[in-house]
Amino acid sequence: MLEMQIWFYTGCALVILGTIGTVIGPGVKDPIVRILNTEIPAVGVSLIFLSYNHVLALLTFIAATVIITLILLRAVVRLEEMGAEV
Amino acid sequence: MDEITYLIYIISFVLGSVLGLLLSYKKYNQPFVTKKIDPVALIISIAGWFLVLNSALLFFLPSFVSISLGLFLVALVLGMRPGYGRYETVFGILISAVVWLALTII
Amino acid sequence: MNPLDFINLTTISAAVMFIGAAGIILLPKPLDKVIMFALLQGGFISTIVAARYLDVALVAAIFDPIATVILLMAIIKINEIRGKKAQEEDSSA
Amino acid sequence: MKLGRLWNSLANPKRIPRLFSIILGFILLTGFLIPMALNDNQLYPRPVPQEQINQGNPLAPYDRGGEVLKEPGIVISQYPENEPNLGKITSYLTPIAISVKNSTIYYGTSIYSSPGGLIDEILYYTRGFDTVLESTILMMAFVIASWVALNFTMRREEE
Amino acid sequence: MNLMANILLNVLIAFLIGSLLFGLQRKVMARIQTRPGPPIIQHLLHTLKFFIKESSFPYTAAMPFYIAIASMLCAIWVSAVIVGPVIEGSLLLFFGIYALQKIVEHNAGSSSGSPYGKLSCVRAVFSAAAEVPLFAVLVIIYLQTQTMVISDIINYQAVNGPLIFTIPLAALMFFVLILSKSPYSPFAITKGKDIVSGYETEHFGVLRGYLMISESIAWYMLLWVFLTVFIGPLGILGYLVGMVAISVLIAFINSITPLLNPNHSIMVQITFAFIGIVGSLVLMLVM
Amino acid sequence: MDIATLGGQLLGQIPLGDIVLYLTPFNLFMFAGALIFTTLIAISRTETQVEAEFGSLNDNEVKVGLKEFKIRRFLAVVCGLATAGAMITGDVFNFTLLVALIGIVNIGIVSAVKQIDVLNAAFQYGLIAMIASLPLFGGAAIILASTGTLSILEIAQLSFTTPMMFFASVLLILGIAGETGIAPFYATKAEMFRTPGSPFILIIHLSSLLVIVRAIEILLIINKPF
Amino acid sequence: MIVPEVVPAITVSLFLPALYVALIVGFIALLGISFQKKDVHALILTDIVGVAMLIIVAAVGTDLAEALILPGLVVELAEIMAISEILMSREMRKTGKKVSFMPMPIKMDMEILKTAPNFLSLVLIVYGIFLTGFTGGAVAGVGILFYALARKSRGLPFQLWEGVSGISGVAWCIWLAGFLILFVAPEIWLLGLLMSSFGILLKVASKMGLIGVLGREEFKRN
Repeated sequence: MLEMQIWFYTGCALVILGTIGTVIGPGVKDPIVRILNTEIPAVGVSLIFLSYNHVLALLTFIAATVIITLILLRAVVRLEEMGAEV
Repeated sequence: MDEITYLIYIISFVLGSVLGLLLSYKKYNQPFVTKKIDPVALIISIAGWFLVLNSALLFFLPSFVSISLGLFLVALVLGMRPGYGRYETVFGILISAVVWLALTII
Repeated sequence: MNPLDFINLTTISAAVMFIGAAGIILLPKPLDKVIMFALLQGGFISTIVAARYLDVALVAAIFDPIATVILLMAIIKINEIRGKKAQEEDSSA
Repeated sequence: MKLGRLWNSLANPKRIPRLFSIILGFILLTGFLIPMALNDNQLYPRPVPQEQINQGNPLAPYDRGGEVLKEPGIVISQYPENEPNLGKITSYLTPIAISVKNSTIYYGTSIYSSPGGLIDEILYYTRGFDTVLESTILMMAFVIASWVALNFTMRREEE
Repeated sequence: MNLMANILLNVLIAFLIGSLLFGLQRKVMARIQTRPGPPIIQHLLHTLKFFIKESSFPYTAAMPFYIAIASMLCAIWVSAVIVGPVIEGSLLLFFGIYALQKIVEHNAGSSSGSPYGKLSCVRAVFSAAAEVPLFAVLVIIYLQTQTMVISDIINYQAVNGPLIFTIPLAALMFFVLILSKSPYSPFAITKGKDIVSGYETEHFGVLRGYLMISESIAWYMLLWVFLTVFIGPLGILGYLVGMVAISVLIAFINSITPLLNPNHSIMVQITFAFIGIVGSLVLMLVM
Repeated sequence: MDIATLGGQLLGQIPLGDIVLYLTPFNLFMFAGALIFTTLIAISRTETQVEAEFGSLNDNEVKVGLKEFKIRRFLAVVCGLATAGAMITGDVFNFTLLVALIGIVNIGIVSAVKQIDVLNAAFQYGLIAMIASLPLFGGAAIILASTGTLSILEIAQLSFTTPMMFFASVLLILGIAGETGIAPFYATKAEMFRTPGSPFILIIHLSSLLVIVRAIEILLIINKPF
Repeated sequence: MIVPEVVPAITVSLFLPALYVALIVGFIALLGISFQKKDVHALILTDIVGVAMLIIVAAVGTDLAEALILPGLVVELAEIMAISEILMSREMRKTGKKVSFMPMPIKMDMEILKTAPNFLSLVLIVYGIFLTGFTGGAVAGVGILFYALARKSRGLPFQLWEGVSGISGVAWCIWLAGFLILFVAPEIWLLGLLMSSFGILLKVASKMGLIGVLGREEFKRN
């Protein structure tokens, strides 16, 4: 039981930390940095899933995170390439 | 059955208005005469309003017949072309209202 | 209770994850962040191992390098674009 | 007139998401003032986390009982009367899954994600309509994205 | 009485009274602005006139759609009459009808391809933002009477007195809604004269006739709902007097107010809705 | 029973496992309305917008191209079907999913156009739709947590409303408002209506209005004020 | 008893902390969005809003909750995908710039891109097929995606893409047929089950793979 609680609260802490980091962390004016920071909440959520034993959801979530990251990076790179100010 | 009666009232009102409009264009050719009372219209109006408001007095007619007839006559005056039929209507309402009040209060 | 009992896979991986997270947030350069991200992922995978779901750990371990590669490629590409832009501005100025 | 200015500026599309998100944020905060608790009388409850893996169950954490093609597993669903085969999908394992099950105890997740298993039961059988919708959502999003990509962002030079 | 006959009767009454009320309204407005004004019958004649005019369709229109949408508006308001006076069904259904009507109204504008219709369409979407919250008044009625079925609401009022005294702010909200649907009202941004005739600009002949018929029925139905759910059980004479009174009141308001700019119109209505909803809820909690 | 006082007598049910669709006159009317409009859209062509050009006496015609027409019609029909489904579904989560589908398809219908302003509005609307998925699914999940069921028919038989359910329904209504772009958020939507293609745009508006009416029914069922 | 009658006490006790975390996260992210001037940053932050949603759903802690997480994930993914595409389309029209189709070749000789793709992708795809369903689809999809991303075989023609889209449409129909079988003919539920699983697998995987095609065009076009 203790292990599960450790995972759960670690997950909670990571999610909150990561969110704060993403919103007001240093250097988040750069979209790449911001996307990298969103990985922390993703890992935190994975831990919460794990502590509830939502393992299948966890598997799907890991795969989906990779894809979301790819999509966002693609958008950022393309926009940068265009020189768009967004 | 209530609604059928009301439909008849409305239709007779509408028909009266249409007829009144047509007649008034035939009869009057000056636009918008303000201070002039047409005696024929006055009589029609008074008769119409009397029939509408005091249908109870005319015991020989079913009330819906007298009211629809009255509404037809009322509309004939009320529906005249702009500027006509206003004073007539007012007189009609006044007279028949006085009669109605007199009858109900006394 | 022996304090050393607290040193097991669970607590260590939690600590590793925290270090990784702090690193990602605080380090300024994207490439450093990617390295810290690998640390975070490592901690995460060992947590899954501590939960004894080996198949999940396996998949997470496969996805880890993929995510890293995607991030790296994006960073390299964007650096290239920015470098080129800076050059253009220099030459035009 | 200041109020009129304000009203005009609220109609700017760019401000709307910001406005919406700030209102939503504060409404979320009111959640702290409201007494909330999980009603423990839920559908499809699951055992204590980690319990099954601690027992060395090779189907952990998704073992819901039952025997393949013989005996349905245990599922507490909303309308059992609408579901004549309730629990059978939960207990179903493919031959490969059975062989995996016999060789190791650490692959429960994979086994229960292959055809049969609890999630398949909920996603395809008891709440099948939801899955129709969610795969439709996915399909629509991809139709939109690929259409935009094909016609605007990828092949611009042909225009 | 047989149901079909009843429906037909009610629809006819709704159409005729609606048109006459519109005519009356124009007359009153004209008198306030010291013009002679058209005869009361004018709006009805105007409607009938379109059925004997030639129908032509713009070549830019979205074809079956453009015709169907105008007839649809008629069908929708006829079904409103069925839900309302005929079977006294659920108010929620009436809400749904109002929503559908809103859509038809705005798409009648955009399907013609005319820039004026398009503008009117954009404004109609915009104004829906204000009118839908106003319609939330039905929820307040539900909270007060514990039912959405019109006949039950009438019974409730027969026992407990008219709702207009218990939830006056809701009545005010509904009144603003009626006001926004009346011609020449300060909120009638979809039909403002700056965009010719709004969504009706490109509808000629029979289609325009349909639109005008449904407008008349709509006016009658809105007043009917107002009188039914706020004043309580009334005889037909009561309805007539009430409708005339409200029409005249609205004519007064319309003749002395300017047309608001779209954003402001919306925000004024939303402000009313906000005050109405919050105020009625507070009143309900207090009382 | 609450459902009868809201939408009229219960006419029937369509059971699909745990998801039970139910029909009252209200649901049936809205369902039929959505379907009629969908058919209408499927058979219509689009209008041509004629605008005067600046600086010359010519007219400027804005048309919907064939490819654009096809994809937009497809999406519009899907949106119509989703709206029709949302009218009769009897499950909170199913309803939220249908609303989410409507949201994404609405974005799609306008994303296929070429005007920058319209694309901007579509993007902002998309942002709202994504933000709104938090209150939408979150609200449904909190309802599940507090009542232990998602079926509206079951919830209707509960005799109480906890503050938690009320909070959940506030979230739910915000989510629906965001996803379908109703009420104060029409400003983003109104911009999207400037593009040609009236039949397809109809469905955007139709879905949002019908869904909000249905949402009111569902929320009144969930929250029992008395 | 394998499955308890009610939710275990520990899950109940974790509900409130999880919900509060979700509320805090949602609040911070939403506040972040409301102060964001730039659209692309707002897009990135909505990702975190989705995270808060997932936590709320997960906190219920039943099998049903797990089944409900999957739609949430899918919706999130799908919307980000569509909206980012719209954003790019809008910016392209705004700047009016034709992004050169073949700009600067990337000089990237990462070892992992030469040796790993075949193996990693194969593992992922095989494993995804074994899993089936949404999870399998996502896993296999990432496999395809990574393969497409890393392989040098560029110029996957237009027709092929449409073909892949076609597969996913067919797969969707297979899944629908499976769904119907489960309700219309409960006797052959096993067939329905298998059809559903593999239909969804094919559908999700092929869709995910499409992103790879989009992505490869960005990252590897020398």
